[in-house]
Amino acid sequence: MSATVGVAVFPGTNCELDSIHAVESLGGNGKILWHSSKNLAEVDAVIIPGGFAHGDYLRPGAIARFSPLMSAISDFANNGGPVLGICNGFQVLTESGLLPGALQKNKGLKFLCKTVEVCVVTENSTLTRNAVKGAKLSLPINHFEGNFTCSNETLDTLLEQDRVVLRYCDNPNGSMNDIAGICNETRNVVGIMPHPERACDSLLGSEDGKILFDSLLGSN
Amino acid sequence: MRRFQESLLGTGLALGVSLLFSVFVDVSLRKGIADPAGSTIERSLPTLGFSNVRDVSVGKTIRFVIEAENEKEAHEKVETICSTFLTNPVIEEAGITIENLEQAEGN
Amino acid sequence: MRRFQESLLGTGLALGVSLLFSVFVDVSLRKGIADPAGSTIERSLPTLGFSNVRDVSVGKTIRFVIEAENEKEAHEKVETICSTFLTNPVIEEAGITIENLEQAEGN
Amino acid sequence: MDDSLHRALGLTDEEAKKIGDILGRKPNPLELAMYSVMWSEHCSYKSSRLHLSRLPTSAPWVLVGPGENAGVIDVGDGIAVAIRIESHNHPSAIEPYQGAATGVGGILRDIFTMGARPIALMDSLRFGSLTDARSCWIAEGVVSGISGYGNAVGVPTVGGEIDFDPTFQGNPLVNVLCLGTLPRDRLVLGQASGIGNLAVLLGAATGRDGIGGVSVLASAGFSDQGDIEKRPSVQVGDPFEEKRLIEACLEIFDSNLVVGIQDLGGAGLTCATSETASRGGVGMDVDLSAVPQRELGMEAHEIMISESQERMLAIIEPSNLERLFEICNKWEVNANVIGRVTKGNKLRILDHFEGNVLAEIPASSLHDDAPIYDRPKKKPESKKSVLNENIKVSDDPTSDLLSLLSDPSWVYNQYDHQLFLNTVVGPGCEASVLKLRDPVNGFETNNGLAISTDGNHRWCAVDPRVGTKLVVAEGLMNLACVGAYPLALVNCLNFGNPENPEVMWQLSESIDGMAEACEAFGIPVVGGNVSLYNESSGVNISPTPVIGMVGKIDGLYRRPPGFELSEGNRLVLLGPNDVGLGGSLLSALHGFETEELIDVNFQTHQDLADLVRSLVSDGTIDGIHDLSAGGLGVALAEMVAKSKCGVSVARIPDVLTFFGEGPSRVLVSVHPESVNDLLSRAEGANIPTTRLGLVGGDRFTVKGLIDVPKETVDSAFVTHLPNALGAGTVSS
Ligand SMILES: Nc1ncnc2c1ncn2[C@@H]1O[C@H](COP(=O)(O)OP(=O)(O)O)[C@@H](O)[C@H]1O
Ligand SMILES: [Mg+2]
Repeated sequence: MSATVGVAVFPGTNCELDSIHAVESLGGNGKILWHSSKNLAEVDAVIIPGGFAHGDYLRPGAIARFSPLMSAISDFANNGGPVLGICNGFQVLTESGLLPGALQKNKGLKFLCKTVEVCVVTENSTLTRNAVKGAKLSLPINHFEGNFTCSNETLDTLLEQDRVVLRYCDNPNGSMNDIAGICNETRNVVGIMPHPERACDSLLGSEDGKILFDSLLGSN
Repeated sequence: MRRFQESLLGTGLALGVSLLFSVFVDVSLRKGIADPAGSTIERSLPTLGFSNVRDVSVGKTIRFVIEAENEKEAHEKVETICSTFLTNPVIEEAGITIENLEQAEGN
Repeated sequence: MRRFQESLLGTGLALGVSLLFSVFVDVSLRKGIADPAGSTIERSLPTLGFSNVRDVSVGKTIRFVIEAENEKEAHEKVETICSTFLTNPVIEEAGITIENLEQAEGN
Repeated sequence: MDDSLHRALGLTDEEAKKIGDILGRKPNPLELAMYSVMWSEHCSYKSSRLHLSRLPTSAPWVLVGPGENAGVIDVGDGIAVAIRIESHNHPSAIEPYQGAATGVGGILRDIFTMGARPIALMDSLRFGSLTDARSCWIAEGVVSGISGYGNAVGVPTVGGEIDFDPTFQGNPLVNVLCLGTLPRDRLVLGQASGIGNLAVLLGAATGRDGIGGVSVLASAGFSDQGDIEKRPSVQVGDPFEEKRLIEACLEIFDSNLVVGIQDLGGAGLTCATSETASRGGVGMDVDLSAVPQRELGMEAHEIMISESQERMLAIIEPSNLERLFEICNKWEVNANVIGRVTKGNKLRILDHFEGNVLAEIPASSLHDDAPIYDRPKKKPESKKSVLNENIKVSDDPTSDLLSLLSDPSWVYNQYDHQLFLNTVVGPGCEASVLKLRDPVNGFETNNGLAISTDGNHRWCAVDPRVGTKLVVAEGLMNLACVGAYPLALVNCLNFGNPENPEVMWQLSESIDGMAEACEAFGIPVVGGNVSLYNESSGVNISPTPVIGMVGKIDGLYRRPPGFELSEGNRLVLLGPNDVGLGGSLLSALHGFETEELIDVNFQTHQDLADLVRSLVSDGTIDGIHDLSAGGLGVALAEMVAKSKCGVSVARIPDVLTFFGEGPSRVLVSVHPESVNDLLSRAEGANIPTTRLGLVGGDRFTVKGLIDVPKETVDSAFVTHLPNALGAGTVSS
C-alpha cells in the first residue's frame, strides 16, 4: 500500500506541486493540506515544502506557525508522525519550536540557488533511514535565510544526540557546524535546507534526492 | 482601516473610552549571535571610503498603534505580541517604547 | 577590527585624541510609500489573537561606533554614510542619534 | 483653468487642441491628466508605432500577435505559450531594487492576464562600467530586486544576460521577459463586453504611487513645491500580494468566471478601464469611492493615474460575483466592484455610482486617437575608422583574454531557476531549456521549450540594421545549440531620445534589420516594448534592441550538450572564418572605432543552425558554444572554465582571428570517433569546418598566442564579477 503524504500549503508557499511530483514519482500519493484546515485527515507523513509562506515578512515562518494547520501538524509530530520541513518548511519548524535553533540570513547576504554537496551524517532519522552514513548527495539549495544558528548548549545537545542529519561539504551560507539539516529528539521531525524534490530526475541533473523521499515514504 | 475604526467605535460605546498608544519596537540580535548583515556593512564601508566605523549591527523596527484601557494594559499586550510573534527569542530581543497618543497630541 | 584599532592608535598618536561616538540609525519608509511587510503583519495580527492594532510599519536600524574629532564631524560623517549607503533617500528616511561614548561611560 | 496646464502635464499645444476637438469642449483637469498619461510616449508609442508596423507578425501557430498584453503561440499538445518582454530602465536608475522588482511584477501580470501560468522569467541587464561605484550600486540593487521579487513570487528566473559598458552609465537597462503556459482553449482577452457587467478591481489598495508629472494637479498647487517633491515617484513591489493574485486569477479563469481581464500597469486605472471598454466596443462607469485607498484624501486624478502595483481589473457577469468573492477570499485578495459596463462608448468617472460625473471621455480616444509621429531621421556622419592593417591589434592576447572573461553565475545564483521542476538547462548556457508540461495537470509532453535573450549594443552602435540582424541570428543559433527550432520572437527596443533625428534613424534601421531577419528565418514577432529617452546628461545610450526568442524541442529525452569539454575530445569550428573587429569586445577594450560589421548570410546561417540542431538532437557532439561577443577566444575560454580539463589549439593565425567577431560560427567538442561523421555532415550542408585541436591537459594553449595554466583562465572567469560587486547591497 502506498503512503499518502500531506503537503502543507500556506499563502506564498511555492514548492507544493514539486514535492507532490517527487512523492508520486516514487509511488506515494501527495495530498494538499490547506493552512486553515484543522486536521490532517488520513496522511502517513507530512511535508512542509519550500516557498515564501506569508511572503516571509517579519521572519520566514513567523506567521505560518500560528496557522490551524500547524497545530494539527504539531499534534501529528508529537504522536510520532513523520514530518519533513524543506527550506521554508525547516524555517517554519524552528519558528514553531518543533525543531531547535533559527535560520538567519546567509553569511554572504545573498540569496543562493545552486547545487551543493551534502553528507549524510546519521542514518537514524525518518529522512535518512535508507541512506548510507557518509554518503555524499548532490542537492540544490535555494534560500536567503539558511544560516543555521543556535546556542552552544543546543549545538552540544544536537551533536551528543546525533541529531545532525545532513552537513554541507563546503558550507555555502555560514551555518553553524556546517549544518544543512537536523531532526528532533524522537527523530521523526526533520528540517533540511536543500531541496531533494529538485533532485529526483536525471533529465534535471541529479537523482540523489530519491533516497531521502524513499526513506520518508517507507517510514511509517 | 475602515474595519478598525468601526471596531474602535464599538468598543468605545460598550466599554468606556479606551486609549490609543503609539508603540515602537526595536528588535536586535542577542549578544553573541552572528550578525551577517552587520558584518557585510562593516566590510563594505572602507571600500566606499568610510573608515573608522566598527561594531556595526543591524536590527529592525516595528511601529504601530494599539488600543488599550490604560498604559499598563498596553504594555502587557505589546510584550505578549513581542515575545510570541515580533521576535524570535532564540536569536532576538526587543526594546519597547510606548507613548500615549492623546497625551502626545496634547503637547 | 584589528585594522581599525591600529588606525585609531595611529590617529591618536599623530593628530591628537579623537573621540568615539555610538550611532543609532533608524530607517523607515517615507510617508506614502507602500509597506508590504507592515501591512502583512497588520493583516495577520487578528488571526493570531491580537486585535486593535493598526498602522503597522516596519523599518530597520543600524548601530555602530564611529571615530571623529568632535560631535559635529561625527554627525556629518554619519549623514553622508546614511544618504549614500545605508538608505536610498528616494524611498527611505533616516533618524540619527549620536552619543559621545566617553561621556556616556562617564555617567 | 490655467492655459498652460496641458504643458505642465507634458502635452503639446497641438495635442491639447486635438483633445478639445475630440470632446467638443475644453477638457477639465482630470480629463487632461488622463489624456496626458495615455498619450505619453510610454503608453501610446507615438514615436515608434509607425515603424513597428513593418515587423512580420503572423504565422500559422500565432494565436495572438502584438497589441494584446502578451503574444500567444500554439506549441502543440493543446498547449499555448504566452510571452512578453518589458523594460523598467528608468525606475531602476533611481531605486534599483524596487525598480527591478516592480519590473518583474509588471511582466508577470502581462502573462497571467492572458490566462497563462507564468513559468519562467529571463532578465537582460546593462549597466555602466564596473569601475563606476554608482553603476555597481545599481547593478547589485537590480539583481537583488529581481531575486527578491522573482523568487518570492514563485516564478523561476531561468536565464538572461548581463553586460557593462560606459554607455549605460546613469541609464541602466533592465529588461525582463516572462513566459507562461495555458490550455490552448482558455485564452483570456483584455476586453469588456455585456452591458451591465461589472468591473472588479482585484489586489492591492491604491496609493499615490507613480503619480509623477501629474502631481502638478495636486490641489496644494504649485506653491507647495516641497510637498510635491515628496510625492513618491518610486513604487514598492509586494511579491506576496502578487503570488496570491496569480493563484486567485488562475482559479477564477479555471472556473470560467471572467468575460475579460486586464492588468493595471502604466497609467493605472485610466488605461485598464479605457482599454477594456474600447477593445470591447462598450462604455464604462467607474465609481471612485469604491476604489480601496491606501492613503487618506486621495484626489480623483491621483486614483485614476496611480501606478500602484499588484492590481487587476476583471470584467464579470453579475451572477458570477459571489463565486469570484469566494475565490478571492480564499487567497486573501481584495475584490471590489468599481465599474459597470455601459452602452455607448463613453468612459465616465464618477465620485459615486449615480453621483457626479468627474470626467466623460470617449474610451477609445485615449488609445486610437493618440498622436502618431513620423519624427525626422538622420543618418549620423560616418566615424573615421581608426583601425587599419598597420595598427597592432593587441600586444598581449593573454591579458586581453583574461580581462574579457566574466562568469554571470554571481548573478544567476541569486535567482531561483529550478522551481516547477522544468529546468533541464538553466542559466549559464546558450539557451535555457524547459520541459513542456500540460499546464492543467502537469503531465509531461516529452517535448521542450527553449528561450534565449540576446542583445549587443556594440554591434548596433556600429550599424543598427546589421547589428540587429546579427542579434536575431544569434538568438536562432542559441536555440539551435540546445536542439530547438524557433517559434516566435519578442523584442525590447532600448533607444535614446527620439526627438534626436540620429536616434530616430537608429530605431528605424534597427526595426528594418529585425524585420529582414525575421522574414528570412520565418520567425514571427509576437510582441515587444519600446523604451525611449534612455539618456543621461544629454548623452543617448548606444542603440540596444534586445530580443527574446522562444523555440521548441520535439522529443526532449536527453540533456543537450553544454559548455563542458571531455578529455580526449576534438575541437572543431563550424562555419566561415570571416571575422572583423567592428563592434567587438576587443575594440571596446582598446577603444578602437571601426566601421566594419560583417553581415549575416541568412542561407548559410540557416544551414548551420539546421546542422547544429541535428548534431545536438542525435547526440553526435558533447560540447557546444556559439561564437558571439569576444569571438573564438572568449568562447573557448568559457568552455575551459566550465570544464575539468584544458585545451591545446592550433590553426589560429593571429589575434584578429582569435578575438574577431562574425556571424554563423559554432565551436563544438566531439569524441574522436565522431569526427569523420561530423565533418562529412558539415560538408553535405555546405558548412566550412576548421579542426582546431584537442581537449585535455591542464593548460590553455593556443599555439603562437597564449599558453597559461587552466587555473588562470578559471580564476579570471569566476572572480571578475564578485570582485567588482562584492561590496553588498544593504537595502533589501
Ligand atoms: N542577468 C542574468 N540572469 C540570468 N542568467 C544570466 C544572466 N546573465 C547571464 N546569464 C546566463 O549566462 C549565460 C551566458 O550569458 P551570455 O554570455 O550573455 O551568453 P551568450 O553570449 O552565449 O548569449 C546566459 O545564457 C544565461 O543563461
Ligand atoms: Mg549566445
